[in-house]
Amino acid sequence: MTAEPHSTPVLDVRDLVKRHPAGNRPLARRGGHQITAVDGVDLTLRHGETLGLVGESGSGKSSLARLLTAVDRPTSGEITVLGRRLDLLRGRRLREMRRNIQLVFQDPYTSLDPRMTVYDIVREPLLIHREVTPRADHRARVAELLELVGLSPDHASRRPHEFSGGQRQRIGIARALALQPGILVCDEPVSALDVSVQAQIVNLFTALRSELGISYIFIAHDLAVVEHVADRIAVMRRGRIVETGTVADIYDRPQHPYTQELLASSPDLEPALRGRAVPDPGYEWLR
Amino acid sequence: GADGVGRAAPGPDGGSFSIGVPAWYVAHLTPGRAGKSSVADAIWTPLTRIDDRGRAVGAVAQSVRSSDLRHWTIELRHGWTFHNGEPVTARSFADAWNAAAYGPNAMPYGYLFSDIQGYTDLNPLKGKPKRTTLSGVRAVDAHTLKVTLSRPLSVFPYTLTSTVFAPMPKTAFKDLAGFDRLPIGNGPYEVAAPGIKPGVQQLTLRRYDGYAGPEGSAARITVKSYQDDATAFTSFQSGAVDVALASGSRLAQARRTDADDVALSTAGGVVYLGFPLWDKRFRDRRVRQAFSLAINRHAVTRSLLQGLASPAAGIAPDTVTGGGQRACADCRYDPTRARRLLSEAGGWHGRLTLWTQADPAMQTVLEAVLNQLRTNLGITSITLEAQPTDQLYPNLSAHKADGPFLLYMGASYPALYAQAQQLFTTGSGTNTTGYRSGTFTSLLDRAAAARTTPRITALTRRAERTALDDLPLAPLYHPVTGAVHGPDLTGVHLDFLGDVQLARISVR
Amino acid sequence: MTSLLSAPEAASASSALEPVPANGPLRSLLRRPRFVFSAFVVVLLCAVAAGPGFFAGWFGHGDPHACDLDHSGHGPTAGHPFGYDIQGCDLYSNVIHGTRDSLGIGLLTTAVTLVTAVVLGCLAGYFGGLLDLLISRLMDVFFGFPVLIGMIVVLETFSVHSVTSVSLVLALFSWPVLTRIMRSSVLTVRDLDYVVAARELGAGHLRILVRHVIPNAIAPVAVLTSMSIGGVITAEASLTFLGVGLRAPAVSWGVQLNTAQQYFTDHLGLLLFPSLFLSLAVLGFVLLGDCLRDAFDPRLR
Amino acid sequence: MARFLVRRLLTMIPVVLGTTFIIYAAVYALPGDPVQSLAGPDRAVSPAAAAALRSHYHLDSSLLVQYGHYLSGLLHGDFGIDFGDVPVSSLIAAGWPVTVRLALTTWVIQAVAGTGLGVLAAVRAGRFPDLAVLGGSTLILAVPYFVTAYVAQIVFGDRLGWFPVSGVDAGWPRSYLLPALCLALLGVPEVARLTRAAVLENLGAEFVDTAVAKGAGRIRVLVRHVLRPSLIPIVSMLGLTLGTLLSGTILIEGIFNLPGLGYQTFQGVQQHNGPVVVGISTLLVLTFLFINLVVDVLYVVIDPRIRLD
Amino acid sequence: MTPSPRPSPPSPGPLTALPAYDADAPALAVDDLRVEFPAARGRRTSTVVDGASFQVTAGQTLAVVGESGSGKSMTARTALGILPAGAAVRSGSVRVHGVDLLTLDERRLRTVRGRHVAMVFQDALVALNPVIPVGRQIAEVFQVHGRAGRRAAARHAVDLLDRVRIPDAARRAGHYPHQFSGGMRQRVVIAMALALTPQVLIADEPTTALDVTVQAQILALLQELQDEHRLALVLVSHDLAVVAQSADHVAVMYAGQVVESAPGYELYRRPAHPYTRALLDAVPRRGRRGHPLATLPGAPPDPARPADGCRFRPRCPLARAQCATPPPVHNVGAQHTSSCHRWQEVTGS
Ligand SMILES: Nc1ncnc2c1ncn2[C@@H]1O[C@H](COP(=O)(O)OP(=O)(O)OP(=O)(O)O)[C@@H](O)[C@H]1O
Ligand SMILES: Nc1ncnc2c1ncn2[C@@H]1O[C@H](COP(=O)(O)OP(=O)(O)OP(=O)(O)O)[C@@H](O)[C@H]1O
Ligand SMILES: [Mg+2]
Ligand SMILES: [Mg+2]
Repeated sequence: MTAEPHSTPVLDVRDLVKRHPAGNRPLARRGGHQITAVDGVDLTLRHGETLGLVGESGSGKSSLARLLTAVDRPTSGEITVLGRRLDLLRGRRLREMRRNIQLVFQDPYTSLDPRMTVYDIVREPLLIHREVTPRADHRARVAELLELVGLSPDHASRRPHEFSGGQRQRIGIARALALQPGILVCDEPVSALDVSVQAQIVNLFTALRSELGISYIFIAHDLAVVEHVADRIAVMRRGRIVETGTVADIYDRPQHPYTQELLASSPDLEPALRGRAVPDPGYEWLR
Repeated sequence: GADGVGRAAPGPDGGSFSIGVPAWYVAHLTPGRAGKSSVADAIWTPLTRIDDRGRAVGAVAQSVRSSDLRHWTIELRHGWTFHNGEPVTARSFADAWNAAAYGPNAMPYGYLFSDIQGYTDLNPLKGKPKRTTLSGVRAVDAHTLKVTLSRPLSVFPYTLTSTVFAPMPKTAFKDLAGFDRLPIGNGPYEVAAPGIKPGVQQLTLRRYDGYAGPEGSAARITVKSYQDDATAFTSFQSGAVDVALASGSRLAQARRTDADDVALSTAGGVVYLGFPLWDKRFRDRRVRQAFSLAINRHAVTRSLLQGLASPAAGIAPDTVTGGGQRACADCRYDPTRARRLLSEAGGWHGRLTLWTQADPAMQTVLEAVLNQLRTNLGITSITLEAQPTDQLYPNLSAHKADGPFLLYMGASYPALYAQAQQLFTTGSGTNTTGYRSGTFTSLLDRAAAARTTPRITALTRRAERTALDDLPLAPLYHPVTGAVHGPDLTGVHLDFLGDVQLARISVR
Repeated sequence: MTSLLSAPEAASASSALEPVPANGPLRSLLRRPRFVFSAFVVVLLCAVAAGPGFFAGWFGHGDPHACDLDHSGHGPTAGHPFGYDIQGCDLYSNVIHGTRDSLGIGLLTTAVTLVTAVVLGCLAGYFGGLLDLLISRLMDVFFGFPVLIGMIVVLETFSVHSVTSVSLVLALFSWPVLTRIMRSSVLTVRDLDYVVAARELGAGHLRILVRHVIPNAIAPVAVLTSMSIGGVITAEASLTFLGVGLRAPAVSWGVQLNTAQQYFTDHLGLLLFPSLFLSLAVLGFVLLGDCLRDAFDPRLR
Repeated sequence: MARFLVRRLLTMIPVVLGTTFIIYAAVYALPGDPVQSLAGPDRAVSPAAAAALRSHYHLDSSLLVQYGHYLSGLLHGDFGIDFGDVPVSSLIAAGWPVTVRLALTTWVIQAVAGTGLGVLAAVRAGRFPDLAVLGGSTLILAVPYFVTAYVAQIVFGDRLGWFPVSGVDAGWPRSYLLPALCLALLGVPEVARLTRAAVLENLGAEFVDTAVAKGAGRIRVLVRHVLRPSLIPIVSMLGLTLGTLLSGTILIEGIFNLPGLGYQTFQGVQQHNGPVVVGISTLLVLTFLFINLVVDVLYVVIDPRIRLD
Repeated sequence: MTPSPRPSPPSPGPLTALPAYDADAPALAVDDLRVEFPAARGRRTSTVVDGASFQVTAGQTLAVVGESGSGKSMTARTALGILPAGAAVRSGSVRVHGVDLLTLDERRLRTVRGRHVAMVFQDALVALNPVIPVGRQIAEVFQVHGRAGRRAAARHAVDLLDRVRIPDAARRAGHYPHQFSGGMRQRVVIAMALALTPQVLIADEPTTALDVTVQAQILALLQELQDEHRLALVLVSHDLAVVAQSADHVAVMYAGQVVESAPGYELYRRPAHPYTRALLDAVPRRGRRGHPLATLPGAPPDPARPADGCRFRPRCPLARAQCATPPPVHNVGAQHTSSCHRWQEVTGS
């Protein structure tokens, strides 16, 4: 049911640059100081692949994610999605294209319309792309999506501010999943989740990948999670991708000093668990 | 609430006081532009004036005589000077009149000279005028002025009472616009510098000590202009001015509270309901009669106007020479007869629109009229149309108004003749109804050519009766105007047009 | 793990979603005394406007046009609870009959203004660029334009002084204010993350505007609108004062207030009673606006 | 931003030209006869005199010719004359300071009272202060402001004598306070309710909690963290009111007898005097353009997330 | 870490002047806290914090972990008296050195907030005022407590930004929140909370958006403050590794209740509540690629319809009839408590 994984590139990025005006006085002249958030990034994402994107805070991961999903326009560079130049698309073409590439926003608070109920938020993509789900099934589909991300369908009539941080993040994930996009760009999708819900979401992503062949770009700080979900990893620093490789490559043979530092500073649970009085029964006991 | 600024101050020299006036009183001060106002009266003294019995008597003029009522010889008194000391001569009059009548000078009151021979040369309908002086005006010597009219006019001495016919000194003609703001007059008061200035709302008048006529009482008068009559009245109440004009409910209120300090006078004019004679629905006299009979004039004057008007049965009140006649038989209240007459004439069909000028007081009265017409004549579909005068008058003269109109007509001098002439003569710009009558015209022409005042009056009265018999308009009432003043002022009187005579007011 | 593959099938399997209560806001509104009060006032006024004859006859003859100058300005008597106006007509029935035109003008003007403001404000604020330039400069022209002349010219051109024409003229000169306010709040909303998120989902401009931008940007305009109904009714009085408003024998609160202005020192009732009704209308609409605002404020629910 | 400013300033030229033309045309199209208005109500002007008056004030030429004449005068710094032959420039010079003083006084009152009451109403939403502001607004809205003005004049000017009844003799601020208060009444409810709504919107925001968590005082939280981010609609409104105050003081100027531009405009309209009306309006349009420019720039200052171009 | 000029430690404020003040009492003690969203139109009362208790002494770190939506943030906010609109405290106390903050009046509370007890909110973007440059927002802390003039406050703000590793701090201080990345905002919020070196810091997921290198630096910074100023830290976190590294004591929350509380090492070694165990099992571990992660079936209870008895019962593999009664707090070990009827089975003892 899935095409030969990891063969055809679904997303291809060449020499992507994004600069933000960085005047701190609103009246300052244009063309003054600028912050280069993304600085000549080349990237390829293949079908059914998960690309983990890690890097320093402020290194441009979110900026890159927003460029890849055409939320922001690049200052220069090319983005090719499913063979089409995303950065050149406009209007209706672009809107249709968006069905294939979705973004889970880093900030779960501001990316949800405060005046809409969760039901409306999650249903909105279905209304925009009517071909995805017949109207009559919207209700059931929304319920299903909420359940998938571990939210109770009872929550459907509530508004975003009535949720905890992690719950909001899951609403955002449910919304992005509604369209069953071919490419999902997730900007720290699980950082606000406790480990058990995080596990549920990570498993969901993995299952979707194998069932639907979704390709992911997965931004995260938790190296263990990245290791778990990603096929390949790209390490970003100061707007550039400093190292790319398979999980094994990066984790076992990091080349770039920053990657090495990253791995070294990753907090490890092992020492704490090592002296566990109860031998680890595995997870079977919970089943 | 006084802040002292406007407080009357007695003094050995006569003291000073202040008066609040409508803004247009001090918009212009040149004779040809100012029109009739108490301020103009204080600054200018024309050839004749109206005495207390309503007759035209000499002011600057010693005598105004004519043998044929067309060629007039005017002898000037000696000793009159302008405020700058320049003697007032026949030339001063001739020059002033020429300037006022000369079209390109664009003096709004220039049309008052239209009876003088040569006026049309100065105001050709097309092109530039070829002459700059009126051929009918000639200064024979320093104190003799000869005037030729285009037709006999027995009331000519009356017309001369208007300040529009005042003289102007030589300096005036160098800069007419500047002179308008700081004029040098020949009246009992001179204008203190800087005169009128944009943004300055007051004007100071100083008694002119070289005045040859009866001297003004107060030494100084501060004239404050008000954009809104209500404000002038409130300012008076708070003590910011000593005298203010008042009308309507405010006047009624003042009369109730401190009647001693209120001066009243019935204005020398009439509020009438004119009929559009060009509209065929009003051709039938019975319709006009029905309208006139359906209006309860007493109710309007007593209840609505709180007694500040007297019901009219003629076109001029008795304060005007020849006025006060019950000339109009249908000017009474008889709703039964009104209804009968209307149905005899075929009843009323369609909409009725009543017109008037955009003025709250007039609109209120017209609304009462509307209610009475509806009740007494059973006309249900009536609307009211109020327009600014600059729209209303052109609409009337273009015969665009399609219903009766409520208007005020004031005599330009206190004679019945003036009213009759303005309202009923064919071709008169103020003959709003388009009335034409041979009988009336011949009677009025005879009055114009009559020699003695009683004769003029008698003929004019007959003319008035003739016209009101035809009922092109139904006189409704003669309004009462008034002035309120502080207790320390005496001599506040209103003239026939409802203006106070500033020179006569003295401070106790 | 539920399969995502066969969405419809999975849907039927999945637990039913608790129905999102329809009319949710309405039901919660009905429990508030403020809403009930204001809705009652507004409905009552509309009823009066629709059938003034029924209400006018409660105390006396109820004919606003039956007038007797002898009663001019008289105070309340039996059968005439508000007394008489300056023309000697029953003030109560006049005020009642004035409801129709006043409310008509208030509602029509406000509706036209609101729609224009929302549409143009959105266009200018959301799309920006040339569209913003054109709309904003057009507003500048209207701002600088002496309203007085504008109203006279336009009303004279219409030359009918009906509720519709007066409303349209009032709307013509009041849309720029609301439009500018709308534009300003659209400007603050249009780049917020949730709008960006909707765009990222592939929503069209219309959907973004209607579902996200307008609901989140309309509060200031809605507040002004709920007040402007009263403002418009009094503005009609000024128009009448200038001679371009409604004309007798039309009865409206504006016409009555305009007359009252000359006589209120002697006859306070002339001012009091129309103002009372006007206050009631203003209060009703403002409160209603408040309640609606609260009802749609996510945090207060 | 510089580009934005330059572009804005450039677009002002056509706007000003267009506006002056439209206004000129509107004055031209005003029904009624200017000459009649010169003559006074119960008089009629003879056709010859009327023609003379018309040609003196260029009323006889076509609209385009008149406007062209006006523009060419304008290029030489000549704003034309009114029907009293007074230069329009001196009319404006005399009236502008009065109007500006009145407008600014009113505006400050409106801004301070409006936002103050609005914040109060929002903070105490649903409780007494809120209801009091609501009730006050309702009453104010229900009485036409010219009526209020007359009442204020009688009560505070005459009976209590706190302020002069009319005129500008007592200078600023004494002469201007009463009219400004009356005029401000009109805008205070709007500003207050607008502020209330805007503040309510931000009152529950998380960053307000942050400020509270810092230990910031009530006032500081309200002003810097609640009001500041709510300012956009308020500033828009205040910008607009300043502009409309400058052009909309006709009735109040009349009632309080202030020699400002309102009266001049009114006269100009009544007399169909193109140069007067257009001269004053042009000034107002320019002021409006300027105010709106400032407000637009303020948007960016207030909320740095807003992009203008 | 470069020492930077910092304002002197806070002089004893009015808190110490209160009679209830006890320097030896725990820096923060939350006792039987209950927070509700009272029944509103068409909605039932939902109790989101239901009898939570924990305490932390000066110089120590208490980690609060738990299910998303279990009431951690609510508890944290309540401690500072900053509840969202509609929420109400039903019972309980929050004592700082013996002084119950919930009974203090608003004025007193103001002097406590920011100075004695500071808070890092969970979401950094909405916690920052969007229209004020971040530098000024930090400087404000000094100003409201009268600790520095405008200039000095601005300088301190830059220092603080520098300490939380914001590159080019001097220039960045003038930027607005939306110009920062998620992690940078989070650090700004941390800087703000640390400004006056409070005695108690409640940090709600302070490092979720930080990469591990920066996270390590921030944790080191906190550690340093604890050592120097005996800062008591309440650390709400999902990252069990971070918790393991830095917490002296851990409280596990589930459905508004603290279900287990234990010293850090003890919790990991001898979890005494099935939920804790489930959490530990769900942690993605290095080298376990390819296995699906262990998850907890079912959903947490709706705070509006709490099950009676043990809250975890519907999802608990060990649930028995006895679990229908509310479990008492069992002492599992030294300072180790668990609210499970069957804790012995869980610990395997
Ligand atoms: N709108 C903006 N204006 C100015 N600068 C910006 C803007 N958005 C991002 N930046 C800057 O761009 C850089 C990259 O930001 P980005 O959000 O992409 O980082 P990130 O890798 O996602 O970091 P984090 O892990 O902390 O979220 C940062 O220095 C940030 O300050
Ligand atoms: N305004 C509200 N109305 C009703 N329920 C609310 C409201 N705000 C929060 N809740 C509920 O309160 C509970 C506790 O929320 P809280 O934010 O404390 O969770 P949390 O433990 O911090 O979760 P997370 O780890 O996801 O941030 C959640 O179930 C949430 O749905
Ligand atoms: Mg990011
Ligand atoms: Mg939380």
